[in-house]
Amino acid sequence: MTARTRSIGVEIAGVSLATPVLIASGCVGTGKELSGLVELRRVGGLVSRTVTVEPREGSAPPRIVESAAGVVWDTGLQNPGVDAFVASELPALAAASPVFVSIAGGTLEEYVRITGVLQGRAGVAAIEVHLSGPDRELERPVIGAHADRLTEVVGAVARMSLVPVFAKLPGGVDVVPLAVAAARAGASGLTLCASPPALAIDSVATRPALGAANGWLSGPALKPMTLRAVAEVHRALPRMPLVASGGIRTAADAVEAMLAGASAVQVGTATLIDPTAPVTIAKGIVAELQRRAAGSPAELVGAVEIGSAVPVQEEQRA
Amino acid sequence: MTARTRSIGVEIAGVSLATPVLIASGCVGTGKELSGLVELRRVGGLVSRTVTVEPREGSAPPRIVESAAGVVWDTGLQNPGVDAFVASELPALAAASPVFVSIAGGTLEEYVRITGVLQGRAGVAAIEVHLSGPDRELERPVIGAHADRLTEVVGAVARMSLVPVFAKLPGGVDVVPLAVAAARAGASGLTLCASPPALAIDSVATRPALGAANGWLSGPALKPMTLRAVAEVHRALPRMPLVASGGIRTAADAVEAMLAGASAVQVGTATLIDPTAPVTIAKGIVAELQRRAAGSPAELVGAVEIGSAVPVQEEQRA
Amino acid sequence: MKRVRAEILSTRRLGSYQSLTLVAPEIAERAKPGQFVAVAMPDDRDFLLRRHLTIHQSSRRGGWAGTLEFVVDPGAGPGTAWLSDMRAHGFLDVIGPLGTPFSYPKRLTNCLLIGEGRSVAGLYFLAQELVARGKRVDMVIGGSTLDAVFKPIEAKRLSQLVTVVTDDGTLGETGTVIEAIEPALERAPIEVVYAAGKVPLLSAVAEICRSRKLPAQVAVEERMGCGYGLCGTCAVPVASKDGTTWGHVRACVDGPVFNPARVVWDRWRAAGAASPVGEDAQ
Amino acid sequence: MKRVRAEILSTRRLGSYQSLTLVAPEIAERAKPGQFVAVAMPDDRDFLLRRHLTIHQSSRRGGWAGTLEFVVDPGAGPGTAWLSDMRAHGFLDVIGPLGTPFSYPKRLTNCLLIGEGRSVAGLYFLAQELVARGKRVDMVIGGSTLDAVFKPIEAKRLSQLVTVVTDDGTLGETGTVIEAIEPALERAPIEVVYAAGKVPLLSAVAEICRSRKLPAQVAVEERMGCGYGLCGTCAVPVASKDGTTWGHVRACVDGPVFNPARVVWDRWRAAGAASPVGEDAQ
Ligand SMILES: Cc1cc2nc3c(=O)[nH]c(=O)nc-3n(C[C@H](O)[C@H](O)[C@H](O)COP(=O)(O)OP(=O)(O)OC[C@H]3O[C@@H](n4cnc5c(N)ncnc54)[C@H](O)[C@@H]3O)c2cc1C
Ligand SMILES: Cc1cc2nc3c(=O)[nH]c(=O)nc-3n(C[C@H](O)[C@H](O)[C@H](O)COP(=O)(O)OP(=O)(O)OC[C@H]3O[C@@H](n4cnc5c(N)ncnc54)[C@H](O)[C@@H]3O)c2cc1C
Ligand SMILES: Cc1cc2nc3c(=O)[nH]c(=O)nc-3n(C[C@H](O)[C@H](O)[C@H](O)COP(=O)(O)O)c2cc1C
Ligand SMILES: Cc1cc2nc3c(=O)[nH]c(=O)nc-3n(C[C@H](O)[C@H](O)[C@H](O)COP(=O)(O)O)c2cc1C
Ligand code: FES
Ligand code: FES
Repeated sequence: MTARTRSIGVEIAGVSLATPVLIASGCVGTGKELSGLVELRRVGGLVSRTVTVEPREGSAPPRIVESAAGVVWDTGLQNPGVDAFVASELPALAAASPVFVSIAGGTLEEYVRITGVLQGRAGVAAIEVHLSGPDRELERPVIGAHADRLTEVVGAVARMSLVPVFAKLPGGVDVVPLAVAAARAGASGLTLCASPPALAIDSVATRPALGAANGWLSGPALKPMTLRAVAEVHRALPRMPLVASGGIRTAADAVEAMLAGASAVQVGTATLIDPTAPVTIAKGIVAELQRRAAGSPAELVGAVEIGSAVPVQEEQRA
Repeated sequence: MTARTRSIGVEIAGVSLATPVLIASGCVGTGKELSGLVELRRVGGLVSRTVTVEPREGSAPPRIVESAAGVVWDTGLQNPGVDAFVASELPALAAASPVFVSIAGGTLEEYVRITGVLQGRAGVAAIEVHLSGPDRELERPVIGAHADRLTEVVGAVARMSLVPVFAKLPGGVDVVPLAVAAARAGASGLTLCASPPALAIDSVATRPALGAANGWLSGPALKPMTLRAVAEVHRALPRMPLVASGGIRTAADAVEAMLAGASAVQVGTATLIDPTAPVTIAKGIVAELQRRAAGSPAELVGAVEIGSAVPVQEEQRA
Repeated sequence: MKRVRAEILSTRRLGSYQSLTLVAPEIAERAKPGQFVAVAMPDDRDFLLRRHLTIHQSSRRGGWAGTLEFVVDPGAGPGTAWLSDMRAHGFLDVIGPLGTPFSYPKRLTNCLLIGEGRSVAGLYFLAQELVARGKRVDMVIGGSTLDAVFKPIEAKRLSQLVTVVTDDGTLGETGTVIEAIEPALERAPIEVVYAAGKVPLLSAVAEICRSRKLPAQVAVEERMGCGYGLCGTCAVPVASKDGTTWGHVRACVDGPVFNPARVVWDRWRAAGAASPVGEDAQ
Repeated sequence: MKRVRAEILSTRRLGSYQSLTLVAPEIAERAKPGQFVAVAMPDDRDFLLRRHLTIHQSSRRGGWAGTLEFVVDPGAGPGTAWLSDMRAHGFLDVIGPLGTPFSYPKRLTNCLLIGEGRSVAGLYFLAQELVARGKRVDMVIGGSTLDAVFKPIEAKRLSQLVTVVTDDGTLGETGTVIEAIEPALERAPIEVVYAAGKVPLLSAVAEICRSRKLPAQVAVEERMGCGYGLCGTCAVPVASKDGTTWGHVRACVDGPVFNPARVVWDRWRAAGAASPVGEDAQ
């Protein structure tokens, strides 16, 4: 077709990635597993499992069940704690690919402490702030669902961090105010969106299907919501780098996310099903760029526009 | 098994339904179409298409495209206006089954005017308040996404209405505050939840796949989110009648929704695919009640419990 | 309208299309040209909606009595691919016949039938019924290439004058169906026009028939959520009788056959229906 | 671990199970007893995850060299139903071998292998390897009914003393596998115990072996998101070496074979793993 598309390397909020395809948090293992499964140099980056100040044993099994075109999961954010993570997982992950370290806390102080441990640490390309967990201080179920609290948490992490900070927004029917709050608080980029809260029921046993009872929804089922969130936020904040997460399985999905306004995508569930999916997707993006005679992935970003934020009466629209 | 399960009639917020299975708004036609497709006396109720004060031509086609285990749609709430609806559609619908009239407005006054037209009108068994549209007064994209505004709108409708009022909540990561607001404002029941905002992209044409650009997600993809919303709200408001909507396709889905806390379910997309689905589901609920030797659907409601509202540390949970 | 579990009697490849014949007497005995059926997809797929398929043949009499035939373009997407892979003796969940059929002219005699791609399939059923009523049928049919012209021999059998066009000249004349319409109208004293296809073709037919004051009927396609009037997703913009206002009507129950003079083509085309489906919709 | 597109050489019904033999030399030459493969589902389904299947046979040598066999319970759900419907010469996307295999005793000789339902399938591969290493193998196998006892003849062929039990007495003794363990331990000087099955069986094995101070290994099953260590969903609660603390480890890489003395069975069972899967899991 054309020789123009040489590389699909992207720079997002100052982080250089070999491709715009990252593997999502919770789907990258501990650093040892991926190398036997996928050509890591063709993966844009790895988002670590979410780490907390203290080690967490995580939730009771079962931790994953299927739903229509999705999975409902809860690991209870099992992780060895930030110190052990830095010592035993980060080096292997960082040797493979740029690492976005995902961090979570139940209090402002916990976010601050983790960021302190990561500050200036070799191998941390960026921080992704997980904001879907409970707020133990304000006793709210989702710490990042309120613009005020989001500003506090993201602001504190962004002020301390020496690397770019991505806020992984919890989603919802109107994600723009949260995106604006995160941007004002100093986020360098946004991941849109976290898995929404979900529940699977085992009706034969008359109990929740997961050991943790509650879970989160991931997988292809989410794509239309992801695209909408990306498009809305891109319209509101056209210069903010956006990473689409939720339902990206194929190169076509990734291209759609980029057309909606994402500079990069994360692939979670699809990586679990097919560890080579991130590489296949990256190759497919190259093919799509060639088809469009586009020089770089950036040319796709935001090429599809949606209407105005507050929809007008349909008579005007028609 | 047992002769105990005679009828699956339910009374919800004072409305008697032959079965706990309603057909969802936007999926019931204009009153003429259903009778040839399904045994209407075995359907619990019909939620009318959403009506507005003035007629709406609705959005440009295409109005529906598929996504993974879902559909993305936007009709722009095409409807003939409340007056024409009452004259030409309501009688045929009401002759078939109890009708929940779905109403929407872009201002408080519009909700009030529609409720006025419906007040005391024969054939209106209940009102379902659609709250997912834009707020033209406060210039917000989703009128029902803010507890204050929800209180105002639902309160106004509930004060005027002579029949039970159901608030169809827009959903989101934490639906409980909205549910509490609607309950305080006088809603007799809640429909959980409306279709979430979505976008489908035609990447070949490089434009939104729907004529309206933006759309809403419906179908099986939603079920885990629906179950979670129902369970959360049932825990917070155990006596509030809940109607599950979103992803109910089979009797097993309906039973799960009831176990989570719903007194009835709505079937939308599944009715479009198979107009007999609501009846098949009702029959399946009977079979399940017999299997459990349960006397009435009410015995299922809320039988599965989820954990506490603000999740505790996993050490305590494990 | 009936819902039946219909056995597939046979399935065969015809050029780039797949033609399925079903045993569905309840539907076949009611079906009229221009109507369609809605076929359910398997339960466990990640695509949900029924597929809507124009009735290509429906036999009330003779050796094929009680059968129904439709034609799919296997390359369109997952639904038509699945249908094309179905074997004889498999079963389909079918609802039909659906929609408002073509009506036959009472007094007028000379009919021109215009179609392109797989949309031609529905026109043969119409041609048969017209011929059975003593009408004269001419046809203009086309496709991107030889394989994409549906049953050209059948067209010859059923009609007087047939124009076949392909984009690449592999069959008939090189050109588009639109270009071939005016010459066909010149060749015979056409009184009524019927057409089936995509918006660009149908709007061109509308314009030609308007300027020549010819009565016409066109069978449209628009994406459908149901096919039986429940969801209002199959919107087609149609002008009021006096032309002063317009409104969206439902292709599935108010159509799919419309008077092209009433359809507000510019509005529809602007909405993005320009390339709804077909072998070259890509 | 390899990912291969493997042709199905043959598929056959065995009682209530379906056994599939694949051509997968890259996996077969590495596979060890206790390991499993992860098989991809078709792209267009509404269920997504790979299905994890214990390796029943893997042939490095002889006429079947390069083949791999696994056994599914077609009634378990959509994935196993799809696998059971696959025909010979179809292809599967398979990743394997996965997981930590059983280890063989160095000095001890007399082994008892315990299994129930389709989990018995994995034990024959183990029995073969033990016999090849000069060990003595006894077996206790069972199922709900005759059809649910997997290849009892094979058990007889591979082992010295075999106890077969069924819930309904249609084959062997009436009773449960758990009840048959103690008698089997009385009948022969067993030194090592291996087991595969569900949590209730395996926790009973753990308890018996603890009280008798017998070394044991059990192959567990827990719901898996991947099968290769990426997602941490396959959690099994395991005690630290000194028994003072515990943690969740991954069944897919740290297991599926565990020392039952280290698994915190009560915690696992409480979590809801009591009836994970199988012909009688409902
Ligand atoms: C009244 C009517 C009659 C039809 N008759 C036939 C027929 O005889 N043979 C045939 O092959 N197809 C026919 N179609 C179109 C057919 O329903 C779609 O081609 C089919 O749904 C495509 O499904 P798919 O899964 O193969 O591809 P999808 O991936 O679902 O769609 C492929 C392409 O088809 C378009 N499309 C999808 N659904 C429709 C639809 N309902 N109407 C128009 N375009 C659509 C999409 O824009 C897309 O470009 C008809 C449609 C209507 C409304
Ligand atoms: C290490 C391992 C080895 C296995 N070996 C075999 C085997 O040799 N043959 C076989 O038929 N099955 C085996 N399984 C279980 C198999 O993966 C599931 O039975 C299968 O996924 C069921 O899929 P389904 O679509 O048929 O049913 P689903 O509807 O997905 O599940 C049916 C039932 O199986 C249970 N289940 C689902 N997935 C798993 C899982 N990964 N582990 C345990 N239970 C599960 C569910 O709780 C449900 O009750 C194994 C599982 C693991 C983890
Ligand atoms: C098993 C599993 C574990 C996950 N763990 C985490 C996690 O620890 N932290 C996090 O932020 N997201 C986690 N996620 C969410 C993913 O990062 C991703 O945002 C989500 O799955 C949606 O993307 P997908 O549809 O590509 O899977 C997890 C997802 C899955 C399926
Ligand atoms: C084509 C279509 C049209 C709809 N129209 C309306 C509507 O007018 N008002 C409304 O409140 N909901 C409307 N809905 C949403 C449904 O009522 C229902 O809440 C939603 O589809 C989720 O349920 P389901 O998964 O059973 O379809 C519509 C849904 C579809 C698919
Ligand atoms: S397709 Fe549903 S009304 Fe026409
Ligand atoms: S199944 Fe994913 S880590 Fe074990």
